[in-house]
Amino acid sequence: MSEQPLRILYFAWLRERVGRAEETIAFAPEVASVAGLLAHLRARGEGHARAFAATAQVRAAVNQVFASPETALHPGDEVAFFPPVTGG
Amino acid sequence: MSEQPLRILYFAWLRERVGRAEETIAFAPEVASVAGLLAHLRARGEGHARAFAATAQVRAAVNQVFASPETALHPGDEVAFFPPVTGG
Amino acid sequence: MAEPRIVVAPAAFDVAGEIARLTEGRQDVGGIGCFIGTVRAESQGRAIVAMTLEHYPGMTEAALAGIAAEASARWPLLGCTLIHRVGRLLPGEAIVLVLATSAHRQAALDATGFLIDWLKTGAPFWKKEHFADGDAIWVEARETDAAQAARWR
Amino acid sequence: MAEPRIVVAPAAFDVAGEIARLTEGRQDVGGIGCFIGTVRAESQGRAIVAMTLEHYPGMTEAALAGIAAEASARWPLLGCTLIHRVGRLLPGEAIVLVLATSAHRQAALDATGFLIDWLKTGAPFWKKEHFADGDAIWVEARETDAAQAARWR
Repeated sequence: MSEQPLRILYFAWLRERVGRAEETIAFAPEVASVAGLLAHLRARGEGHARAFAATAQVRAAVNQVFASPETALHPGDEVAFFPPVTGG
Repeated sequence: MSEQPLRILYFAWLRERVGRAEETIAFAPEVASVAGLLAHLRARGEGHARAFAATAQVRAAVNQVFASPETALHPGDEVAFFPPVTGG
Repeated sequence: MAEPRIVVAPAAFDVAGEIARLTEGRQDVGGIGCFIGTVRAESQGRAIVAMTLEHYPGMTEAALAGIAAEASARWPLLGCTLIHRVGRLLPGEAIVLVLATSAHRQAALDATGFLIDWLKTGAPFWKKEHFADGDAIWVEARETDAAQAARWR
Repeated sequence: MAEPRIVVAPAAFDVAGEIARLTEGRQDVGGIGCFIGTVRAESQGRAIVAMTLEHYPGMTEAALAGIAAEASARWPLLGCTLIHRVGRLLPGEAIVLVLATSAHRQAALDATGFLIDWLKTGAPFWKKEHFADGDAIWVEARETDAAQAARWR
Protein backbone atom coordinates (compact mmCIF):
# COMPACT_ATOMS: atom_id res chain seq x y z
CA MET A 1 0.00 0.00 0.00
CA SER A 2 1.47 3.35 -1.01
CA GLU A 3 0.46 6.26 1.24
CA GLN A 4 0.22 9.84 0.02
CA PRO A 5 3.35 11.86 0.80
CA LEU A 6 3.48 15.03 2.91
CA ARG A 7 3.58 18.26 0.94
CA ILE A 8 6.05 20.69 2.53
CA LEU A 9 6.03 24.45 1.89
CA TYR A 10 8.65 27.01 2.95
CA PHE A 11 8.24 30.76 3.24
CA ALA A 12 10.48 33.82 3.66
CA TRP A 13 14.03 33.07 4.88
CA LEU A 14 13.21 29.40 5.43
CA ARG A 15 12.45 29.15 1.70
CA GLU A 16 15.68 30.96 0.86
CA ARG A 17 17.83 28.79 3.13
CA VAL A 18 16.27 25.49 2.07
CA GLY A 19 16.68 26.65 -1.51
CA ARG A 20 13.18 25.73 -2.64
CA ALA A 21 9.57 26.74 -2.00
CA GLU A 22 8.13 23.25 -1.90
CA GLU A 23 8.95 19.55 -1.75
CA THR A 24 7.31 16.24 -0.89
CA ILE A 25 8.37 13.78 1.81
CA ALA A 26 7.23 10.18 2.08
CA PHE A 27 4.96 9.68 5.07
CA ALA A 28 6.49 7.52 7.83
CA PRO A 29 5.98 7.05 11.60
CA GLU A 30 8.95 9.31 12.48
CA VAL A 31 7.33 12.26 10.63
CA ALA A 32 3.89 11.77 12.21
CA SER A 33 4.14 15.08 14.14
CA VAL A 34 5.36 18.58 13.29
CA ALA A 35 8.34 18.17 15.64
CA GLY A 36 9.22 14.79 14.12
CA LEU A 37 9.03 16.19 10.60
CA LEU A 38 11.18 19.17 11.59
CA ALA A 39 13.90 16.90 13.00
CA HIS A 40 13.76 14.77 9.87
CA LEU A 41 14.05 17.79 7.57
CA ARG A 42 16.92 19.31 9.54
CA ALA A 43 19.00 16.21 8.75
CA ARG A 44 18.12 16.35 5.06
CA GLY A 45 20.97 18.60 3.87
CA GLU A 46 23.03 21.69 4.50
CA GLY A 47 20.37 24.21 3.45
CA HIS A 48 17.75 22.46 5.54
CA ALA A 49 20.10 22.38 8.53
CA ARG A 50 20.67 26.14 8.16
CA ALA A 51 16.96 26.83 7.77
CA PHE A 52 15.99 24.87 10.87
CA ALA A 53 18.96 25.83 13.08
CA ALA A 54 17.02 28.44 15.09
CA THR A 55 13.97 26.36 15.97
CA ALA A 56 12.63 29.14 18.19
CA GLN A 57 12.22 31.25 15.03
CA VAL A 58 10.30 28.56 13.13
CA ARG A 59 6.51 28.42 12.98
CA ALA A 60 4.33 25.84 11.25
CA ALA A 61 0.89 25.38 9.77
CA VAL A 62 -0.80 22.07 8.96
CA ASN A 63 -3.37 22.18 6.18
CA GLN A 64 -3.25 25.98 6.40
CA VAL A 65 -4.00 26.21 10.12
CA PHE A 66 -1.36 27.38 12.62
CA ALA A 67 0.11 24.31 14.35
CA SER A 68 2.33 23.47 17.33
CA PRO A 69 5.25 21.00 17.48
CA GLU A 70 2.89 18.38 18.95
CA THR A 71 0.39 18.62 16.09
CA ALA A 72 -0.08 15.18 14.51
CA LEU A 73 0.49 14.67 10.79
CA HIS A 74 -1.31 12.35 8.42
CA PRO A 75 -0.61 11.15 4.89
CA GLY A 76 -1.40 13.84 2.33
CA ASP A 77 -1.13 16.73 4.80
CA GLU A 78 0.18 20.11 3.65
CA VAL A 79 2.78 21.32 6.17
CA ALA A 80 4.22 24.83 5.93
CA PHE A 81 7.26 26.20 7.79
CA PHE A 82 7.87 29.93 8.12
CA PRO A 83 9.25 32.58 10.48
CA PRO A 84 6.96 34.49 12.86
CA VAL A 85 4.67 36.59 10.68
CA THR A 86 5.55 40.25 10.07
CA GLY A 87 2.71 41.34 7.81
CA GLY A 88 1.32 44.75 7.04
CA MET B 1 -20.54 108.87 25.19
CA SER B 2 -22.16 106.16 23.08
CA GLU B 3 -20.87 102.66 23.76
CA GLN B 4 -20.87 99.90 21.17
CA PRO B 5 -23.90 97.63 21.55
CA LEU B 6 -23.77 93.88 22.16
CA ARG B 7 -24.31 91.73 19.07
CA ILE B 8 -26.56 88.78 19.92
CA LEU B 9 -26.78 85.62 17.78
CA TYR B 10 -29.27 82.75 18.12
CA PHE B 11 -28.93 79.22 16.77
CA ALA B 12 -31.15 76.18 16.25
CA TRP B 13 -34.42 76.22 18.23
CA LEU B 14 -33.40 79.37 20.10
CA ARG B 15 -33.27 81.14 16.73
CA GLU B 16 -36.64 79.71 15.76
CA ARG B 17 -38.32 80.68 19.04
CA VAL B 18 -36.87 84.18 19.20
CA GLY B 19 -37.87 84.57 15.55
CA ARG B 20 -34.57 86.00 14.34
CA ALA B 21 -30.95 84.98 13.92
CA GLU B 22 -29.39 88.16 15.21
CA GLU B 23 -30.08 91.43 17.01
CA THR B 24 -28.24 94.19 18.87
CA ILE B 25 -28.77 95.27 22.47
CA ALA B 26 -27.47 98.48 24.00
CA PHE B 27 -24.75 97.80 26.53
CA ALA B 28 -25.73 98.56 30.15
CA PRO B 29 -24.60 97.48 33.63
CA GLU B 30 -27.45 94.94 33.96
CA VAL B 31 -26.25 93.08 30.84
CA ALA B 32 -22.58 93.02 31.89
CA SER B 33 -22.62 89.21 32.30
CA VAL B 34 -24.06 86.32 30.31
CA ALA B 35 -26.59 85.59 33.08
CA GLY B 36 -27.60 89.27 33.23
CA LEU B 37 -28.04 89.44 29.46
CA LEU B 38 -30.08 86.24 29.47
CA ALA B 39 -32.47 87.63 32.13
CA HIS B 40 -32.78 90.85 30.16
CA LEU B 41 -33.53 89.03 26.90
CA ARG B 42 -36.08 86.73 28.51
CA ALA B 43 -38.16 89.80 29.41
CA ARG B 44 -37.93 91.23 25.89
CA GLY B 45 -41.00 89.54 24.38
CA GLU B 46 -43.03 86.41 24.00
CA GLY B 47 -40.66 84.62 21.61
CA HIS B 48 -37.67 85.47 23.78
CA ALA B 49 -39.50 84.23 26.87
CA ARG B 50 -40.24 80.93 25.09
CA ALA B 51 -36.65 80.62 23.86
CA PHE B 52 -35.13 81.18 27.29
CA ALA B 53 -37.72 79.27 29.34
CA ALA B 54 -35.57 76.15 29.75
CA THR B 55 -32.36 77.81 30.91
CA ALA B 56 -30.75 74.41 31.54
CA GLN B 57 -30.91 73.81 27.79
CA VAL B 58 -29.25 77.10 26.87
CA ARG B 59 -25.54 77.45 26.20
CA ALA B 60 -23.59 80.58 25.34
CA ALA B 61 -20.42 81.75 23.66
CA VAL B 62 -18.80 85.13 24.00
CA ASN B 63 -16.73 86.29 21.05
CA GLN B 64 -16.91 82.74 19.70
CA VAL B 65 -15.58 81.03 22.83
CA PHE B 66 -17.82 78.84 25.01
CA ALA B 67 -18.87 80.86 28.06
CA SER B 68 -20.56 80.34 31.44
CA PRO B 69 -23.36 82.39 33.07
CA GLU B 70 -20.70 84.28 35.07
CA THR B 71 -18.70 85.35 32.02
CA ALA B 72 -18.40 89.15 31.95
CA LEU B 73 -19.54 91.11 28.88
CA HIS B 74 -18.11 94.27 27.43
CA PRO B 75 -19.32 96.77 24.85
CA GLY B 76 -19.02 95.38 21.32
CA ASP B 77 -18.99 91.73 22.40
CA GLU B 78 -20.56 89.08 20.19
CA VAL B 79 -22.75 86.84 22.38
CA ALA B 80 -24.32 83.68 20.97
CA PHE B 81 -27.06 81.57 22.57
CA PHE B 82 -27.73 77.99 21.43
CA PRO B 83 -28.77 74.56 22.68
CA PRO B 84 -26.19 71.93 23.67
CA VAL B 85 -24.35 70.99 20.47
CA THR B 86 -25.44 67.87 18.58
CA GLY B 87 -23.05 67.91 15.65
CA GLY B 88 -21.89 65.18 13.35
CA MET C 1 2.63 68.72 11.54
CA ALA C 2 1.50 70.64 8.51
CA GLU C 3 -1.34 73.11 9.05
CA PRO C 4 -4.53 71.08 9.61
CA ARG C 5 -7.07 71.30 6.82
CA ILE C 6 -10.47 72.47 8.13
CA VAL C 7 -13.54 72.73 5.92
CA VAL C 8 -17.10 73.54 7.02
CA ALA C 9 -19.32 73.80 3.94
CA PRO C 10 -22.41 72.36 2.25
CA ALA C 11 -20.46 70.62 -0.55
CA ALA C 12 -19.81 66.88 -0.67
CA PHE C 13 -16.18 65.89 -0.07
CA ASP C 14 -13.81 63.70 -2.08
CA VAL C 15 -12.27 61.13 0.27
CA ALA C 16 -9.62 59.89 -2.18
CA GLY C 17 -8.60 63.45 -3.03
CA GLU C 18 -8.37 64.35 0.66
CA ILE C 19 -6.20 61.28 1.39
CA ALA C 20 -3.95 62.20 -1.55
CA ARG C 21 -3.49 65.72 -0.13
CA LEU C 22 -2.04 64.23 3.06
CA THR C 23 0.11 61.54 1.46
CA GLU C 24 1.13 62.44 -2.08
CA GLY C 25 4.84 62.94 -2.61
CA ARG C 26 5.78 61.93 0.91
CA GLN C 27 7.33 58.73 2.25
CA ASP C 28 7.20 59.29 6.00
CA VAL C 29 3.53 58.37 6.49
CA GLY C 30 3.02 54.87 7.80
CA GLY C 31 -0.67 54.96 8.56
CA ILE C 32 -3.76 56.93 7.66
CA GLY C 33 -6.64 56.81 10.11
CA CYS C 34 -9.96 57.74 8.58
CA PHE C 35 -13.55 58.02 9.71
CA ILE C 36 -16.53 58.97 7.56
CA GLY C 37 -19.88 59.67 9.16
CA THR C 38 -22.98 59.12 7.04
CA VAL C 39 -26.64 60.06 7.46
CA ARG C 40 -28.81 57.11 8.47
CA ALA C 41 -32.43 56.87 7.34
CA GLU C 42 -33.52 56.12 10.88
CA SER C 43 -33.18 57.92 14.18
CA GLN C 44 -34.35 56.42 17.46
CA GLY C 45 -36.80 54.19 15.68
CA ARG C 46 -38.28 56.84 13.36
CA ALA C 47 -37.66 57.08 9.61
CA ILE C 48 -36.06 60.35 8.58
CA VAL C 49 -36.13 61.85 5.09
CA ALA C 50 -33.49 64.54 5.60
CA MET C 51 -31.34 66.27 8.17
CA THR C 52 -30.34 69.92 8.45
CA LEU C 53 -27.02 70.87 10.01
CA GLU C 54 -26.69 74.39 11.36
CA HIS C 55 -23.37 75.83 12.53
CA TYR C 56 -21.88 79.01 13.93
CA PRO C 57 -19.77 80.42 11.09
CA GLY C 58 -16.39 81.51 12.38
CA MET C 59 -16.66 79.83 15.77
CA THR C 60 -17.13 76.39 14.22
CA GLU C 61 -14.03 76.60 12.04
CA ALA C 62 -12.00 78.00 14.95
CA ALA C 63 -13.20 75.18 17.23
CA LEU C 64 -12.27 72.54 14.64
CA ALA C 65 -8.82 74.08 14.19
CA GLY C 66 -8.42 74.10 17.97
CA ILE C 67 -9.24 70.41 18.37
CA ALA C 68 -6.92 69.51 15.48
CA ALA C 69 -4.14 71.39 17.29
CA GLU C 70 -4.94 69.49 20.49
CA ALA C 71 -4.78 66.15 18.64
CA SER C 72 -1.39 67.15 17.23
CA ALA C 73 -0.17 67.93 20.70
CA ARG C 74 -1.29 64.52 21.99
CA TRP C 75 -0.12 62.33 19.10
CA PRO C 76 2.80 62.65 16.66
CA LEU C 77 0.64 63.45 13.65
CA LEU C 78 2.02 64.27 10.22
CA GLY C 79 -1.27 65.66 8.96
CA CYS C 80 -4.91 66.10 9.89
CA THR C 81 -8.06 66.93 7.94
CA LEU C 82 -11.51 67.72 9.34
CA ILE C 83 -14.39 68.29 6.95
CA HIS C 84 -17.93 68.79 8.17
CA ARG C 85 -20.86 69.44 5.89
CA VAL C 86 -23.71 71.80 6.81
CA GLY C 87 -27.14 72.49 5.38
CA ARG C 88 -29.66 69.91 4.21
CA LEU C 89 -28.39 66.33 3.87
CA LEU C 90 -30.14 63.16 2.75
CA PRO C 91 -29.91 59.61 4.14
CA GLY C 92 -26.89 57.82 2.70
CA GLU C 93 -24.89 61.03 2.28
CA ALA C 94 -21.50 61.47 3.93
CA ILE C 95 -21.57 64.25 6.50
CA VAL C 96 -18.19 64.29 8.24
CA LEU C 97 -14.63 63.23 7.40
CA VAL C 98 -11.71 62.82 9.78
CA LEU C 99 -8.22 61.99 8.52
CA ALA C 100 -5.08 61.69 10.64
CA THR C 101 -1.69 60.56 9.37
CA SER C 102 1.29 59.42 11.37
CA ALA C 103 4.44 57.33 11.01
CA HIS C 104 2.73 54.58 13.02
CA ARG C 105 -0.76 53.18 13.03
CA GLN C 106 -1.71 53.57 16.67
CA ALA C 107 -1.25 57.34 16.74
CA ALA C 108 -3.24 57.73 13.53
CA LEU C 109 -6.10 55.57 14.81
CA ASP C 110 -6.21 57.04 18.31
CA ALA C 111 -6.23 60.60 16.95
CA THR C 112 -9.02 59.67 14.52
CA GLY C 113 -11.14 58.30 17.38
CA PHE C 114 -10.45 61.34 19.55
CA LEU C 115 -11.35 63.77 16.78
CA ILE C 116 -14.62 62.12 15.77
CA ASP C 117 -15.72 61.80 19.40
CA TRP C 118 -15.17 65.52 19.82
CA LEU C 119 -16.84 66.43 16.52
CA LYS C 120 -19.91 64.49 17.62
CA THR C 121 -20.07 66.15 21.03
CA GLY C 122 -18.12 69.39 21.31
CA ALA C 123 -18.29 71.07 17.93
CA PRO C 124 -20.80 73.90 17.43
CA PHE C 125 -23.24 72.08 15.13
CA TRP C 126 -26.97 71.61 15.62
CA LYS C 127 -28.89 68.90 13.89
CA LYS C 128 -32.55 68.96 12.86
CA GLU C 129 -34.18 65.76 11.71
CA HIS C 130 -36.99 65.81 9.16
CA PHE C 131 -39.46 62.93 9.35
CA ALA C 132 -41.59 61.38 6.64
CA ASP C 133 -44.79 62.83 8.16
CA GLY C 134 -43.50 66.41 7.80
CA ASP C 135 -42.52 66.70 11.44
CA ALA C 136 -39.05 68.12 12.15
CA ILE C 137 -37.25 68.22 15.49
CA TRP C 138 -33.96 69.51 16.79
CA VAL C 139 -31.90 66.59 18.07
CA GLU C 140 -31.15 66.71 21.78
CA ALA C 141 -27.57 66.21 23.00
CA ARG C 142 -27.07 62.58 23.92
CA GLU C 143 -25.63 61.45 27.24
CA THR C 144 -23.73 58.59 25.61
CA ASP C 145 -21.98 60.97 23.25
CA ALA C 146 -20.88 63.18 26.11
CA ALA C 147 -19.68 60.12 28.05
CA GLN C 148 -17.74 59.02 24.98
CA ALA C 149 -15.92 62.32 24.69
CA ALA C 150 -15.27 62.37 28.46
CA ARG C 151 -13.03 59.31 28.03
CA TRP C 152 -10.44 61.66 26.55
CA ARG C 153 -10.46 64.28 29.29
CA MET D 1 -23.27 41.44 7.89
CA ALA D 2 -22.71 40.94 4.19
CA GLU D 3 -19.91 38.56 3.22
CA PRO D 4 -16.61 40.31 4.06
CA ARG D 5 -14.56 41.34 1.05
CA ILE D 6 -11.05 39.85 1.23
CA VAL D 7 -8.37 40.61 -1.38
CA VAL D 8 -4.71 39.54 -1.28
CA ALA D 9 -3.05 40.63 -4.52
CA PRO D 10 -0.21 42.74 -5.96
CA ALA D 11 -2.51 45.38 -7.46
CA ALA D 12 -3.04 48.83 -5.93
CA PHE D 13 -6.49 49.37 -4.42
CA ASP D 14 -9.07 52.12 -4.95
CA VAL D 15 -10.11 53.47 -1.55
CA ALA D 16 -13.08 55.49 -2.83
CA GLY D 17 -14.35 52.54 -4.86
CA GLU D 18 -14.03 50.23 -1.89
CA ILE D 19 -15.93 52.64 0.36
CA ALA D 20 -18.65 52.94 -2.28
CA ARG D 21 -19.00 49.12 -2.37
CA LEU D 22 -19.86 49.14 1.34
CA THR D 23 -22.14 52.16 1.34
CA GLU D 24 -23.76 52.75 -2.04
CA GLY D 25 -27.52 52.37 -2.14
CA ARG D 26 -27.85 51.83 1.59
CA GLN D 27 -29.04 54.14 4.32
CA ASP D 28 -28.35 52.13 7.46
CA VAL D 29 -24.61 52.89 7.68
CA GLY D 30 -23.79 55.59 10.21
CA GLY D 31 -20.02 55.32 10.26
CA ILE D 32 -17.17 54.01 8.16
CA GLY D 33 -13.93 53.22 9.97
CA CYS D 34 -10.94 53.10 7.68
CA PHE D 35 -7.22 52.50 8.01
CA ILE D 36 -4.67 52.62 5.21
CA GLY D 37 -1.12 51.43 5.83
CA THR D 38 1.60 52.89 3.64
CA VAL D 39 5.25 51.98 3.04
CA ARG D 40 7.66 54.31 4.80
CA ALA D 41 11.05 55.13 3.31
CA GLU D 42 12.73 54.40 6.63
CA SER D 43 12.86 51.39 8.89
CA GLN D 44 14.57 51.46 12.28
CA GLY D 45 16.79 54.30 11.19
CA ARG D 46 17.78 52.89 7.79
CA ALA D 47 16.56 54.16 4.42
CA ILE D 48 14.71 51.54 2.42
CA VAL D 49 14.16 51.61 -1.35
CA ALA D 50 11.55 48.86 -1.54
CA MET D 51 9.75 46.16 0.41
CA THR D 52 8.69 42.69 -0.66
CA LEU D 53 5.63 41.08 0.89
CA GLU D 54 5.39 37.30 0.72
CA HIS D 55 2.25 35.41 1.72
CA TYR D 56 0.88 31.89 1.91
CA PRO D 57 -1.71 31.67 -0.88
CA GLY D 58 -4.87 30.05 0.39
CA MET D 59 -4.00 30.22 4.06
CA THR D 60 -3.66 34.00 4.01
CA GLU D 61 -7.08 34.60 2.46
CA ALA D 62 -8.66 32.07 4.85
CA ALA D 63 -6.99 33.73 7.84
CA LEU D 64 -8.24 37.18 6.75
CA ALA D 65 -11.77 35.85 6.27
CA GLY D 66 -11.54 34.28 9.72
CA ILE D 67 -10.56 37.51 11.46
CA ALA D 68 -13.27 39.43 9.59
CA ALA D 69 -15.78 36.89 10.90
CA GLU D 70 -14.41 37.34 14.42
CA ALA D 71 -14.74 41.14 14.14
CA SER D 72 -18.35 40.70 13.00
CA ALA D 73 -19.02 38.53 16.01
CA ARG D 74 -17.57 41.16 18.37
CA TRP D 75 -19.12 44.28 16.85
CA PRO D 76 -22.41 44.89 15.01
CA LEU D 77 -20.79 45.46 11.62
CA LEU D 78 -22.73 46.05 8.43
CA GLY D 79 -19.73 45.41 6.20
CA CYS D 80 -16.01 44.75 6.28
CA THR D 81 -13.24 44.90 3.68
CA LEU D 82 -9.65 43.71 4.07
CA ILE D 83 -7.21 44.28 1.23
CA HIS D 84 -3.54 43.43 1.55
CA ARG D 85 -1.05 43.87 -1.24
CA VAL D 86 1.81 41.43 -1.83
CA GLY D 87 4.96 41.49 -3.96
CA ARG D 88 7.35 44.41 -4.36
CA LEU D 89 6.17 47.76 -3.01
CA LEU D 90 7.82 51.18 -3.02
CA PRO D 91 7.94 53.83 -0.29
CA GLY D 92 4.82 55.95 -0.37
CA GLU D 93 2.66 53.14 -1.73
CA ALA D 94 -0.44 51.96 0.12
CA ILE D 95 -0.06 48.38 1.29
CA VAL D 96 -3.11 47.52 3.39
CA LEU D 97 -6.71 48.73 3.64
CA VAL D 98 -9.20 48.03 6.42
CA LEU D 99 -12.81 49.19 6.20
CA ALA D 100 -15.56 48.50 8.71
CA THR D 101 -19.07 49.93 8.56
CA SER D 102 -21.65 50.04 11.31
CA ALA D 103 -24.75 51.98 12.32
CA HIS D 104 -22.65 53.72 14.99
CA ARG D 105 -19.16 55.12 14.99
CA GLN D 106 -17.64 53.32 17.96
CA ALA D 107 -18.22 49.83 16.57
CA ALA D 108 -16.78 50.86 13.20
CA LEU D 109 -13.69 52.41 14.78
CA ASP D 110 -13.06 49.64 17.31
CA ALA D 111 -13.37 46.94 14.65
CA THR D 112 -10.98 48.87 12.39
CA GLY D 113 -8.39 49.02 15.17
CA PHE D 114 -8.82 45.35 16.02
CA LEU D 115 -8.47 44.28 12.38
CA ILE D 116 -5.35 46.32 11.62
CA ASP D 117 -3.67 45.16 14.84
CA TRP D 118 -4.29 41.57 13.81
CA LEU D 119 -3.21 42.14 10.20
CA LYS D 120 0.08 43.57 11.48
CA THR D 121 0.71 40.66 13.84
CA GLY D 122 -1.28 37.53 13.08
CA ALA D 123 -1.72 37.37 9.33
CA PRO D 124 0.58 35.09 7.32
CA PHE D 125 2.68 37.77 5.62
CA TRP D 126 6.45 38.12 5.65
CA LYS D 127 8.17 41.37 4.89
CA LYS D 128 11.60 41.83 3.33
CA GLU D 129 13.14 45.28 3.35
CA HIS D 130 15.50 46.37 0.58
CA PHE D 131 18.09 48.99 1.51
CA ALA D 132 19.81 51.58 -0.65
CA ASP D 133 23.15 49.72 -0.38
CA GLY D 134 21.68 46.57 -1.95
CA ASP D 135 21.29 44.80 1.37
CA ALA D 136 17.93 43.09 2.00
CA ILE D 137 16.69 41.59 5.23
CA TRP D 138 13.60 39.79 6.44
CA VAL D 139 11.91 41.86 9.11
CA GLU D 140 11.74 40.20 12.52
CA ALA D 141 8.44 40.07 14.38
CA ARG D 142 8.21 42.98 16.77
CA GLU D 143 7.37 42.61 20.45
CA THR D 144 5.34 45.83 20.45
CA ASP D 145 3.14 44.57 17.64
CA ALA D 146 2.42 41.35 19.49
CA ALA D 147 1.65 43.31 22.67
CA GLN D 148 -0.71 45.53 20.68
CA ALA D 149 -2.67 42.57 19.35
CA ALA D 150 -2.73 40.97 22.81
CA ARG D 151 -4.91 43.87 24.02
CA TRP D 152 -7.76 42.25 22.13
CA ARG D 153 -7.42 38.73 23.55
